[in-house]
Amino acid sequence: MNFPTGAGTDHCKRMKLLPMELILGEVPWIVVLIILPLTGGMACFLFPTISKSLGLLTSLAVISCVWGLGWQLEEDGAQRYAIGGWGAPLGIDLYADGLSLVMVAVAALVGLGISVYSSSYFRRDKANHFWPLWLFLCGALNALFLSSDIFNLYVTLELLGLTAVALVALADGSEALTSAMRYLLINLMGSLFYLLGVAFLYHSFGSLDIAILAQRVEPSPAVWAAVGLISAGLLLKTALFPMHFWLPAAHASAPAPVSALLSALVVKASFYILLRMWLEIFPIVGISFAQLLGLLGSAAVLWGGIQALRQTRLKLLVAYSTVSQLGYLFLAFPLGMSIAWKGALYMLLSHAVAKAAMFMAAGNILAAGGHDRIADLSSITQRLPLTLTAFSLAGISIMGLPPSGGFIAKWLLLEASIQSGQWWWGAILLLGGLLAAAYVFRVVSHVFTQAEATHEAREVPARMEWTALVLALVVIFLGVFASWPLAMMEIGSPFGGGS
Amino acid sequence: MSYVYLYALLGVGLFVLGLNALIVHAHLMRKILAVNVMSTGVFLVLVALSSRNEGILPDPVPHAMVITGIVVSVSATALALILMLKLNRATGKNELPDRSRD
Amino acid sequence: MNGIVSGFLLVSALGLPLLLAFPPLHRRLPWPVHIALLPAIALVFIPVDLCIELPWFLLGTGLGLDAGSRWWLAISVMMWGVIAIFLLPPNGRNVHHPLTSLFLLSLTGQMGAVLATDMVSFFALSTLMGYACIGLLLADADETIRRAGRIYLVLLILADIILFEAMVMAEAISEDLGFATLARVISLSNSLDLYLSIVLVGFAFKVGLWPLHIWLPLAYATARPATALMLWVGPVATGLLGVLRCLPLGEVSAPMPGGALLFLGAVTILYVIFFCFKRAQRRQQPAYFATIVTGSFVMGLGAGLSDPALWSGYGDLAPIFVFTMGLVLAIMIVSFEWSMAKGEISGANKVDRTLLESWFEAFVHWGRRAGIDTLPDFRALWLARRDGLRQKRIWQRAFDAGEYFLQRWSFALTLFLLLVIVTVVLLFLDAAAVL
Amino acid sequence: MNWNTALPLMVLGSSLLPGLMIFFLSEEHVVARTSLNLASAILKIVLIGGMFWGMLHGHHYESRLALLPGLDLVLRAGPLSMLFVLLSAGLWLVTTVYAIGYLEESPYRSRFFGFFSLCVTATVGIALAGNLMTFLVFYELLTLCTYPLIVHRGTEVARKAGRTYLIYTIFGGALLLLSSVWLYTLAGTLEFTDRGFLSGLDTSLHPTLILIFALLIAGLGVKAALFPLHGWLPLAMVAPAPVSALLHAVAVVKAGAFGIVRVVYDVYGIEFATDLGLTLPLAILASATIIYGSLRALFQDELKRRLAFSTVSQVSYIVLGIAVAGPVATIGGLIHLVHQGVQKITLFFCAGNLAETLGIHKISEMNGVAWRMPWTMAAFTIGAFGMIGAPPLAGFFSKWYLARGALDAEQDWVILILAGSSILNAAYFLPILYIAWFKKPPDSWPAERSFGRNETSWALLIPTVVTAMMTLALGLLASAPFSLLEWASQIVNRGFAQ
Repeated sequence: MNFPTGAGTDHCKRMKLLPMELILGEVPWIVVLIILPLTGGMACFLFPTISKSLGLLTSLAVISCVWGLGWQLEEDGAQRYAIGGWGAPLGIDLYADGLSLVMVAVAALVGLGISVYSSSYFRRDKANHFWPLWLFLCGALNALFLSSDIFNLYVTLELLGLTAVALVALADGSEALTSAMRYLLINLMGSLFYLLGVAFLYHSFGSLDIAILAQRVEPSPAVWAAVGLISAGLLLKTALFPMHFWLPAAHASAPAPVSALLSALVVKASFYILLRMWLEIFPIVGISFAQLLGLLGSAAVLWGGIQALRQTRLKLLVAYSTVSQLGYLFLAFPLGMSIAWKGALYMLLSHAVAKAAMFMAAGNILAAGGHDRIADLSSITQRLPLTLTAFSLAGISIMGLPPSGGFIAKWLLLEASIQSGQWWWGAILLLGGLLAAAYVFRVVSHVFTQAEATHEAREVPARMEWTALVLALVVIFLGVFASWPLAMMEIGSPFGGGS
Repeated sequence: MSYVYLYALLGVGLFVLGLNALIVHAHLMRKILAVNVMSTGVFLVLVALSSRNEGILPDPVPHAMVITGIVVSVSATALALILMLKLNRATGKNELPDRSRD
Repeated sequence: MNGIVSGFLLVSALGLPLLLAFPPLHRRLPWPVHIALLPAIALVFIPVDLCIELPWFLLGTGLGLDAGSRWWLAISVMMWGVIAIFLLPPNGRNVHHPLTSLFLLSLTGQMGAVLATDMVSFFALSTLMGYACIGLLLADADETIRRAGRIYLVLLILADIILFEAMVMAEAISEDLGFATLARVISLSNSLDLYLSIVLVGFAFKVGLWPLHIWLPLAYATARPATALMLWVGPVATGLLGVLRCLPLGEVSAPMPGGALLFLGAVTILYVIFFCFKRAQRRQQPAYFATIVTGSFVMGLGAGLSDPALWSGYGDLAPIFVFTMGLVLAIMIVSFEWSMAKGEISGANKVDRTLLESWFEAFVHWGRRAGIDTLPDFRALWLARRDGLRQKRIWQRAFDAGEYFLQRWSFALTLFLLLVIVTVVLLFLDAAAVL
Repeated sequence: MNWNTALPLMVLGSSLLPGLMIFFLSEEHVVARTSLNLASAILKIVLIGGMFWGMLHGHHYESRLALLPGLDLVLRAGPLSMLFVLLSAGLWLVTTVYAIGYLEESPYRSRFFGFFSLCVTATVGIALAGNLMTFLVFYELLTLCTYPLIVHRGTEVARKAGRTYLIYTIFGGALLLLSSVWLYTLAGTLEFTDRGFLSGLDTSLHPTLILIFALLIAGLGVKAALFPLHGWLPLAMVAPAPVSALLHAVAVVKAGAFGIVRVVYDVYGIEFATDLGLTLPLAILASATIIYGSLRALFQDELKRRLAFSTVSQVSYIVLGIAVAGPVATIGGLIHLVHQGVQKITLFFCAGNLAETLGIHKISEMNGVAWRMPWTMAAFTIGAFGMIGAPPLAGFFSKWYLARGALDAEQDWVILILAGSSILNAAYFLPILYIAWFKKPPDSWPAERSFGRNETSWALLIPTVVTAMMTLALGLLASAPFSLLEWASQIVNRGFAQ
């Protein structure tokens, strides 16, 4: 995919449209992106014997659909699609701009990785459950990122939550079931808060469409209550400190691809809704709330980092690292400038890819050694050089060191914090980086310790190792070829003006 | 007009009651029921607020929303019950243990 | 005499000894030192002034030979030739001994110092000579001489550093360190006095003038006459040559430094006569005679510095004076060495540490004991303390407890509700502020 | 893409790609690995030679990659970059040969050489970086690539050293990031320019600029081992000898020092920095480091630790030369960048030879070792005298220009620092020479390995002798055409307005 920065360059392209490009331009990729994984999920459910190939095929197809959507957006700018021809306010609209495109793209990319990884990870019986659930989740994600209707967002959020819970419960054992149960209750509660807020908003302005709401919205007590409820519900689902309590257990006890999925994509979905609302509907909100979010974000960065350092198990460490990294996303709210949003979005993007790679690496280690106690990693890690390379490369991004997506994100956020004169957010950013370095190297240093092999290591399929590595490499490339994703975000200028 | 808000307030009250139960009670069945009560509260709010302008027919959209919500809530409850049963089978308890300190 | 031959001769006067200093090359030669001296001997007997430019060498330099330096070259050739006969084993069979190499290196330095036409190359080559001489002293079996070598090493380092400053100053003043123009430019500068004092102090360290002479008696105490003479013709005579080159003699009248030099020279002579000759064994006499020569030369310099007219009168005689004295010394050595060819060299005797040495050792000792690395070791020290560890544990416990509470269902959800309330309140407050 | 944009990338790629390929070679493929290593090292030198030739003929080499709006990754060949590139590429070749001999038959060689190549890639990137952002990218990359080399042995001590190294360098990197972003928001560019790009800023920003300068120096000073930030360097000595050599001579400490040169010259501009009153504190800091490092070196018995503290002291000469803020002193600083590298790499090679051949790690074990290993110790002697600054070796000229520059800039106190440091240098190097040459050798060495008639393996000896010869040549041929000195003078002329 190549997204030139200038919008005026496409004019001449239009003059010599090939049939192929005509098709690309005409197909409603937005709808296909939602229907395809759902259909795929149904098919997997109906034909469990070929579910693996169906799943992989669907993931590939989704990626090519994203490419098609990207092409369309690049040609025509932001897209609005009325389902069944019924436009807003009565019908449901789908909307895609740069922000959605980036989210869909990262979901497709990480999704493909997860599909490839899972195709070797799950045994037959689990796979039969996994594939339909995963494809439904994929569809829910796409629907969520492409909806422009706040009630539709609720539905997709619920679908996402339920499939995610079911996926967590795939790992047997009381620990996984407990955390799945807790995760489910939290999910439901968060969604209900959100829904209550939606009810208030609808009552006040009589529309569910984000664009229409954005025009009509004006300050009133009902709106404040709605903003409070919606934000709280979404923050709970995004696991912002101090509401992260459900996350480490759920992410750590799930099967490896599911952990990757949860950390990389699912928590980002609720963040996306919050971001979307903040940009479109909440501009009326005052600065104190933004400062509160920044404050909680900083607390998350530090607390998550320290807790990650305190962990004795690898998967918990990675899960707490997610808590810490999610905090970065909220530093953009008090800054509120275009580059800050871009920085946060870039952080989201690179964290998604990096964290998926990290959880996969952790899964490989667990699969090879039968445990993930950090203190005893030395003997396992030396037999999995690819996995550890993946972990380290992803760690570079988590630490925010160049060249990686995390570095670019940090640079943008830091620039915004200095430009706006709120340097303390920048300080948090740097401190978080130091903490991240501390916990990443706590693991990586084991690679170099010479240890006797204490017990038999099980074979890890090469596909699982390579998937983690490829995702980790992607995040490194995100640090070198940053101009493409950044240009992608610009489509439809979701963050307002250029600066 | 006023009774509309009465219903809405009632809905909010249900929501808060459910929330309280969700927080306070340890037994999973009660928690699941609490979530159901909460959702009922929200639906009540939605339906109550659907008549926004006096004299005119109520807005149909919230009703559609409530129906969708009920479907979601039913499936969520089903999932929760299954999970509870599995948990019971695995641990023998119907409660969520707070994570013990390592 | 064309340029190529003269250039070849000049370069090989330095290059041949340097090349032969390489052990595999001289190991099988019968008389390596004397072979190395051949180009220099040829230069002594060619009665023309020679000069070549070597702009790529060091900071851009040249080698040259004029009437004055011919005398110095002559005495160097003579002395080194004589010393080599007595000091070195006949054909350097001894593989594990650096004597010949060090000897040839000193020789290189000496030749270079004599032929150098600017300050930097003079400095570089005389330093080479100095360190090589110290190597010769240190390689000696006798502990006293080795001690002398170590002391001289310290003095030489100090001297070099001081002369380094003098040189930097001279370049800052004149932009050109060629001896040809240096004296004139320096004499016109207003920091002349500073320059003179630095140069004089520096060379005083090198040549062993009175208060800085300590190493000489030590070395002379047990050394063979040949070694002692080597010390004279090496470091001391080269030092004198350096003074001669670096001072603007005949250009300025500087009574103060000149007087100081006169005084120091006189003291050195008196010191030798009254304190050394009295106790000296016969075989040490050439060495002390050499020191007297130094003293008188320094007196001459002092006189020349205070009165330029005087210097222009006898300045040209200085090299001849040194040459004559050198000749006398050479004869003395030959006779002494021959007369005591069967004499015994006193064995190594245990000597007390000098003050400087013990200070240095104490310093290093205490430095080692006190040596705490700034950050890492402080940290290690900190952590090693039990208190520090406990402190750390308290923090860890606080974090663990915090996370434990946050993970409790009721606590976490209460916090959550609090957040909702805070959010709504904040929104109200903001709105109120706007209104 | 034509040659002028491709060449800097190729220079970078000539060690990056082989480095990545080496990771995938199994341990047994010694021949393939060795030839890949040597071929890439030689190829790099050839490419750099080509670039140098092109520059002399008026070509400009620059590659750009758009990274952020308004900020590119830039690789550009300028005189200053070429100085550092040539140093790193040249010494890399030598060190590779050495490392091949040193690590013979030890485990994890593929990993080692892979990171070794990446490390040089990062160094070359630092050298060629055309703006502060690119510099930062490679600077951090260097941190990441050197960590595996430091902990290569995998012992507890090594891990601790690695951890300390990371604590210091990651912290430094964070400061550098902060200050780069800050500068970018103020100036809107980070492109290195002759005489800096900040002098046009409003005077009200000057206090901020001073603060940023302090942050930058703190960030770079960690790697350059400036006084209170040097703690990691002596600990990093647990690494294998070639790594120490590379770390001290080319890669890490030099990256820091080079960064300081860049900041003072191409970010602030020397005149502007002097106007802001920044150079004097920097000079004082450098002087303190020089004296402190030498003093600490005096107290070490472990050979490599003594050399490490010597590095702490010597690298600050570079900083001092810059901070004295005169053209001549700057020449001194720049040539010391190379001189120190060549000399210190010789010394570390020697230390490695002693450790590998005889198992000697401490100075007190070195009695008479020169007669067992004459070539090694001859090289050591040359390196040590160079460090002391004895003429006609390379180190003398560094000190010469520093002293001259100090006089020119009317900062006479610097001469006292130089004199003091020379005395201390002599005090910690000459006893080693004395012990090695003039003391009686013991009956047996701690752990002797036999190499037949040779004193040690050829792969260890040849690089050592070659770098010792370079030390000699850099001194003797200081004024030859195309010499380092001429080059440095050219660089300096661009940095000063007059």
